[in-house]
Amino acid sequence: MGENTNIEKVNSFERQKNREEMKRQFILFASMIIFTILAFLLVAWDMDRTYVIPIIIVLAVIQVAFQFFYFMHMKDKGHEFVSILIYGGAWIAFVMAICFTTIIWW
Amino acid sequence: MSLASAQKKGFGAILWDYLTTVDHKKIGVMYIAAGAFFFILGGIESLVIRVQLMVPENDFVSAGLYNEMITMHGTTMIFFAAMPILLGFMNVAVPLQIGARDVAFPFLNALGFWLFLFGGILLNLSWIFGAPDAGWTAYPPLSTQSPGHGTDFYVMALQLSGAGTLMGGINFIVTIVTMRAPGMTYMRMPLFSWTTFVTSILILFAFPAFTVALFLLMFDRMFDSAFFDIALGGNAVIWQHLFWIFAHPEVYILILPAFGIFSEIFSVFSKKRLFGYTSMVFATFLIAFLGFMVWAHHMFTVGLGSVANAIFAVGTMAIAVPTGIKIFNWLATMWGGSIRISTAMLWALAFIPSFTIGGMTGVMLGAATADYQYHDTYFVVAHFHYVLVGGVVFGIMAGLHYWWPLMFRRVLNETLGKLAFWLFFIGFHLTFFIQHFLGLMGMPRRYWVFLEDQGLDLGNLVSTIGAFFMAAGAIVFVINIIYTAVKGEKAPQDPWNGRTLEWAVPSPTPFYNFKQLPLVRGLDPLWIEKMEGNGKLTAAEPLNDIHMPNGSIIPFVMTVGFFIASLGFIYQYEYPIAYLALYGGMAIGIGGMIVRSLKDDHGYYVRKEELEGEVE
Amino acid sequence: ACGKENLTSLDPKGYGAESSFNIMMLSLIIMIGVFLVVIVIYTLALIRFRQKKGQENYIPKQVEGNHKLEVLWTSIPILLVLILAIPTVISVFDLADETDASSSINIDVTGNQYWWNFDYTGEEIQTSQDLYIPVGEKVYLHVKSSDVVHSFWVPTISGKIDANPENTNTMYIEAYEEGVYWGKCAELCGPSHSLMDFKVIAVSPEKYEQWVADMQNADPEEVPAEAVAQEGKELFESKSCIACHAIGSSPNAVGPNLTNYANRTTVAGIKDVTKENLVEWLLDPESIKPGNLMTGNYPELTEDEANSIAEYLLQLDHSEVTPQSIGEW
Amino acid sequence: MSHDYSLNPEKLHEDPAKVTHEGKNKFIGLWVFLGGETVLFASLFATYLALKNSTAGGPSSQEIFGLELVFIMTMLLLTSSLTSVYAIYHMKNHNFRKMQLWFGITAFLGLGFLACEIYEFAHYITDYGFTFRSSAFGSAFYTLVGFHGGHVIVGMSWLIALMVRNAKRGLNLYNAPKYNTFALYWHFIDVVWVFIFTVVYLMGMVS
Ligand code: HEA
Ligand code: HEA
Ligand code: HEC
Ligand code: CUA
Ligand SMILES: [Cu+2]
Repeated sequence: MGENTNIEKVNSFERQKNREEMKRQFILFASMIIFTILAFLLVAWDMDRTYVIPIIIVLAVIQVAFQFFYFMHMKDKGHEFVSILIYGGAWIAFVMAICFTTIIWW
Repeated sequence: MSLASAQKKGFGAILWDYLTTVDHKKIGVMYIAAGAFFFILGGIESLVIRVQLMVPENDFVSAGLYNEMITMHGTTMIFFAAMPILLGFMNVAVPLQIGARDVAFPFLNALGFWLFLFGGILLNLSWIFGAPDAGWTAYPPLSTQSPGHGTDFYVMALQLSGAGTLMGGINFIVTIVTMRAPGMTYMRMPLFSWTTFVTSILILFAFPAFTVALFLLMFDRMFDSAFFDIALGGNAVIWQHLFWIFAHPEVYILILPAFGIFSEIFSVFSKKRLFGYTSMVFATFLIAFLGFMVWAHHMFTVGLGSVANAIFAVGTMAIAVPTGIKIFNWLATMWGGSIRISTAMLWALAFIPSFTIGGMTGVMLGAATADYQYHDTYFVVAHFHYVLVGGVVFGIMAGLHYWWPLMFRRVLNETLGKLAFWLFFIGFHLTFFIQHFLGLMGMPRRYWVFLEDQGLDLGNLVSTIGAFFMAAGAIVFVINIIYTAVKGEKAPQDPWNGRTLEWAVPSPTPFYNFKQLPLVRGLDPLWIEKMEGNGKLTAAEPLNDIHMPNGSIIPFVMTVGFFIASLGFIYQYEYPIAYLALYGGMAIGIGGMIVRSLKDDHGYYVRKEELEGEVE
Repeated sequence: ACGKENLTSLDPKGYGAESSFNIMMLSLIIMIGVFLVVIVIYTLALIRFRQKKGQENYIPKQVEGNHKLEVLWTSIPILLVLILAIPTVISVFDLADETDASSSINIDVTGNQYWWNFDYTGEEIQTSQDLYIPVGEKVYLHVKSSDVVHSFWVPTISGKIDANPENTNTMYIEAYEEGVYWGKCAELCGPSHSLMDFKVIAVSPEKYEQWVADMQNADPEEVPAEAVAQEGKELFESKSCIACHAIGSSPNAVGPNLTNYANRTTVAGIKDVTKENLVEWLLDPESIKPGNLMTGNYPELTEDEANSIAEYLLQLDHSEVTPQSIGEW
Repeated sequence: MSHDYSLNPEKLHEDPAKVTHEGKNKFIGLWVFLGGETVLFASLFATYLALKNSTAGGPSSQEIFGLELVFIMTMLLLTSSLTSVYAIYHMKNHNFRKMQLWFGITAFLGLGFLACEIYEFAHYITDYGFTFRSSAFGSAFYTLVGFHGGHVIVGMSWLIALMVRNAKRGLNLYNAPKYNTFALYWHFIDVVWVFIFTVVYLMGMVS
C-alpha cells in the first residue's frame, strides 16, 4: 500500500469544503479559549460566589456543547442515534448531580 | 477454514474451538451453560437458606455462614445466573432475528463472555477463603468493616464481570444499529431484539455507576481511602445511591429481555401478530427511562427527607403504567388467537398472573408510607422473587424450551417439560406467597433465625417445603435435558411455526447464518412469506463471498490475566508477593490488548464456490 | 391469623403504623381490583381461544392493535396510580412533620452492634433494649448509629427508620394503648442482626412520670441486701464490667446500661429474664449472640462468679413501673 | 483473498474513517462507549460534589488549589483538542504525513498536561501533606482527577501505538477509523476536563 502521496490529484472541491470546515473549527476554538479565560478571570477577581458559580457552569456547558457539536460533529447527519445517547447520559448526569448535592448529608 | 469442519473432532480440538470462538451462537450457548451452572449453585445456596429457616432458632448453619449464604445467593443469581443466561439468548437469537451474519464486535463479545465467566469463578473461589457477608447490596460501613477477604472477592468479581457485561451491551447496541438486514427497519424488529436493544442501553448507562461504586469500595478496603469512613468525613450513603442508581435499572435489565421472550412466545403460540406492537416498543422505552428515575425507592427509610420520598414514590408508581400496557397487550394477543399450550407457552402463561402479583406488590412498596413497614422484611423478599422468579426465571425457562431446537437441533421432551413446570410453579407460589405475610407479621429479611412464639413458624415451614418443590422441578428439567440429548428426536428447522427470521435459517444454523442476506418486507418476515406461500425469504443480494472474523485465543488469555491480577489486588495488602500476581496478571491482560491492536486481523472469506456446494 | 399481637404490622396500635396500614389497605384494594381484571381476561382468553382439535391449520385474524383499547388500558392505570399517589404523598409529609418536637419528649436512639441505647434528652436517664414511652403522646426519636447501619422498627407502633452512622434521623412515634411492643433491627448489621431485638413499653402518662422519677432517684452505689448480691456488686466492679456497663446515668457507655436490670423484659434482647439465662450470657455470650462485642473483652468468669453477678443484677429493680405490670409480649 | 483497504484518492469525498463497515461500527461503538463514560464520570463528579467539603480537618480546596497551573493545563489540553481536529482535517484530505505531524503535536501537548498533573499531585502531597487518605475530600479529589488522568494516559498510549504502528504503512481504510475513533475519545477527555476545571478547581477556589 505504502504512503499515499497522490494528494495533488485530489478533488479540489472537497479540499475547499474541508478547509472551510477547518476555519470554522478554529474560530470555535478561539471562542472556547476566550470562555476559559473569562471563567478563570471571574474566579481570580474573587467575585461573589452566588454569581460566579452559575456563570462558570454555564460557560463550561457552552464549551462542552461546542466540543460535542463541532469538534465531535454531533451536529452532522448520521449522528442522530449518537445524540440521543449523549443526551441520555447528560440527563442522568444532571439527575445525579442534583441528588448528590441535595439528599446526601454532610 | 472450510465448511467441512462439521466432521468429528477430538476433544482437544473442540475445546480449542470453544476457547477461541467468536461465533455469537457458540458464545450464546456458553453463556447459557455457565449461567445454568451458577443457577444451580445459587439454588443450592437458597436451599441452605430455606433449611436454616425451616424451624425457629435453627442452627443448621452458623450466623456468619448464613450471611455469606444470602450474599452469595443474591449475587450469584442476579449477576451470574439470570444475566448471563439472558445475554446468552441475546447472542443466540438477536443476530438471526435481525438478519445479520454476525455481531458488530465478535472479539469483544468473546472477551465479555470470558470476563463474566472468570468473574463468577472468582466470586465462588471466595467460598474457600471466606465469602462476602454484607448482602448483595454490600452497604458500608458493614462491607468496609467486614473482616477477611470476602468483600474483596465480591468487588473484584463484579468488577470483572461488569466490564464483560458492558462490552456485551455495547456490542448489541452497535449490532442492532448497524447490522440489520435490508428492509429490517427499527419498527420491524422482533420484540426480543427491541428489548435487547433497550436492555443494552440500560446496561450502558447503569453499569458505569456500579463500576464507580465498586472502585470506591475497593479503594476504601484496599488502599485506605475515606469515601465511607465517617471519621474522615466520608459518607456511606453515597454507596447506597450509586448502588441503587445501578441496581434499580439492573432489575429492568433482567426483566426486559424476559418480556421480549414472552412477546415472541405469545405471538407464535397464539398464531397471531403481537397486539399493539408500537405501544409495546414505546412502553419498553418508557420503562427504561423511568427506571433511571426511581432508585431512591430502595432508600425510603434512609431519611432522605419527605420531598425526596414523595417524588420517588410517585415516580415509582408511574412504572405500573407502561408495564400494564404490556400485560394487556399480551392478553389481547392471545384474545382471538389459536392458542397452543406447549411447555414454552405454559411458562409464559404462568408468568402473567405471577408477575402481575409481583408488580403489584412493587407498586405497594412504592407507596412510601407503607414501605416504612415493608422495607427490609420478607414482604420485599416476596416481591422480588415474584418478579425475579415469576418473571425472569419463567422467562428463561420459556426461552430455553422455545429456542432449544435452534441451539441444539432437538425439541425438549414435552411431558418432562410439563412435569418440571408444575413442580416448579407450585413450589414457587408455596415458597413465596406466604412470605408476604411473614413480612407483614414482623419478620425482617436477612434474619439468620427467627424466634419461637412469634407466629412465624408455620409460614416459614411452608416456604421451605415450597423450595424443595422448586428444586424437584429443576431436577426434572435437568433430567429432561439429558433425556433429550440422548433420546430426543431431531428438531425440524421451524418446529413452532415461527414468525421471525431465526426460524428461516437452515438447521443446524451455518456459522455464517445467512448465505444471502434476506430481504425483510415487514414485521414477522417469515410469517409474511409463509402467508404468501413462499415459505422462505427472498434474498436481498446475489450469492457472494462472505467475510467472517477469525477466531482468537486472545480474549481468553486476557481474561486469565485480569483474573490473576484480581487475585493480586485482593491479597496485595497482606502479602507483598501478591504484587507479582497483580503486575504479572496486568501484563498478560494488557499484553493481549497490545497484540490484538498491533496484529492486523482482517478476517477471512467463505468463498462463493464453497457456498454453492452447500446443500440446504 | 395476623401474626403475633404487638409484633405484627397488621394490627396497628400507633400513629405511624396506622398511617402505613391505611395506605396498605388502599393499595391492596386497588391491586385486588387490577388482579381480578387481569385474571378474568386471562381465563376467558384461555378458555375461548385454545386451539381445538382439527383446527391446526386455522389462521386467526392478524390484528395490529386497537387504539381505543390501548388508550383505555393506559388511562385507567394512570388514574389508579393517582388515587394511590395522592394519599401517599400527604401521609409522607404528615409523618415527617416535626413542628412540635421541642415541646415533646425527645429521646436519642443509638443502634449498636447488637443492642439499642436510649438516652432521654435532658432527663439523665439511659436505658437499653427497653424504651419506655407514655401512651397518647408524640415521642421524638433521634436515631443514629455508632457503627454500621441499623434500622429501628416497632411494627405495631410505627414504620422503620434507619440508624445511620453519619447522620441523625428524626421520627416520632405515638402509641395508642399500653403494652409491650416488639422492636426489631431491620438492616443487615452483622451476624447477630436477627438477634438485635428490643421493646417499646408504652405506659400511661402518670406511670411514665413515675418511671422517670424512679429512674432518676436510682442510686447506683446502693449496696444490695443479700450477701451473694453484694459479692456480685464487687465482682461487677473488679471484673471490669463497669468499664463498659453503667449502673446509673452515663451517656457514653460502650455496653448496655444496666440500671434497672431486674425490670428488663429480656436478657440481651432475646432471652427471658431468668437467672439461668443471665448466667449463660455471662459465661458465654458468643453462644447467644454471635459476633457481639462483649465476647472476649472481659476476664473469664467462674460459674459462681457469674451467679453472684446475676444475683446482683437481678435485684436492680428501681421502679414500680415494670413491663410485667403492663402486659404480655 | 484479502480485504482491499487501500484508499482511492479520486474519491476524496468519502470520509476514509467511515467507508468500511468495520469503520462505521467502530465509530458508533466508540460513541456508545462515550455514553457509558458520561455516567462513569457523572458518578465520580457526584461523589466529589457530595464530599468536597468533608475535609476532616485536613487541607481544604481553597488552601491548596492554585489557578496558574490549572490554567496552563487547561490550555494544553484544549489546544490538543484543536490539533487533533487539524490532524483529522488532513486525514480527510488523505494527507498522511501532515496528519501524523498534527497527531504528534497532540501527543506532545497531552504529555505536557500529564507532566503538569503529576507535578501538581506531588506538590499537594509534599507541600500540604494532602493525600488520598487525608480525608474524604482527598479521596474524592484524587479519584476524580486521577480517573481523568488515567484516561489521558490511556489516550496517549493509544495514540502513540497507532502512530508508531502505522508510520510506515500510511493511511488506509483499515487504520483511518482507528485514528478517527481516537480523535473522538480525545475530545471527550477534553470535555471531562472542562467540567473538572470548572467544578473542581474554579468552584473550589471561590470562597
Ligand atoms: C426483575 C426484577 C424486578 C422488577 C421487574 C421489579 C419491579 C418493580 N419493583 Fe422491585 N425489586 C426488585 C426487583 C424487581 N422489581 C428487587 C430485586 C428488589 C430488592 C432489592 C434488595 O433490596 O435486595 C426490589 C425492591 C423494590 C422496592 C424496594 C423495597 C424496599 O426495599 O423497601 C420497591 C419500592 O418501591 C420496588 C418497586 C417496584 C415497582 C413499582 C416495580 C414495577 O416495575 C412493577 C410494575 C408492574 C405492575 C404494576 C404489574 C402489571 C401492571 C398492570 C396490570 C397495570 C395496572 C396496575 C396498577 C394500576 C397498579 N421494588
Ligand atoms: C434471579 C434471582 C433470584 C432467584 C432465581 C432466586 C431464587 C430463590 N431464592 Fe432468592 N434472592 C435473590 C435473588 C434470587 N433468588 C436476591 C437478590 C436475594 C437478596 C439477597 C440479599 O439479601 O442480599 C435473595 C434472597 C433470598 C431469601 C432471603 C434471605 C434472607 O433475607 O435472609 C430467600 C429465603 O427464602 C431466598 C430463597 C430463594 C429460593 C427458595 C429460590 C428458588 O427459586 C431457587 C430454585 C432453584 C433451585 C432449588 C436449584 C435447583 C437445582 C438443583 C437442586 C441442582 C440439582 C443438581 C443436579 C441435578 C446436578 N432468596
Ligand atoms: C468490652 C466491653 C464490655 C465488657 C468489659 C463487658 N460487657 Fe457486658 N456487654 C457489652 C456489650 C457490647 C453488650 C451488648 C451485647 C449485645 O447485645 O450484642 C453487653 C451485654 C451485657 C449484658 C446483657 C445486657 C442486656 O441488655 O440484656 C449483660 C447482663 C452484661 N453485658 C453484663 C456484663 C458483665 C457482668 C460484665 C463483666 C463480667 C460485662 N458485661 C463486661 C460490653 C461489655
Ligand atoms: Cu442492627 Cu441489624
Ligand atoms: Cu427498584
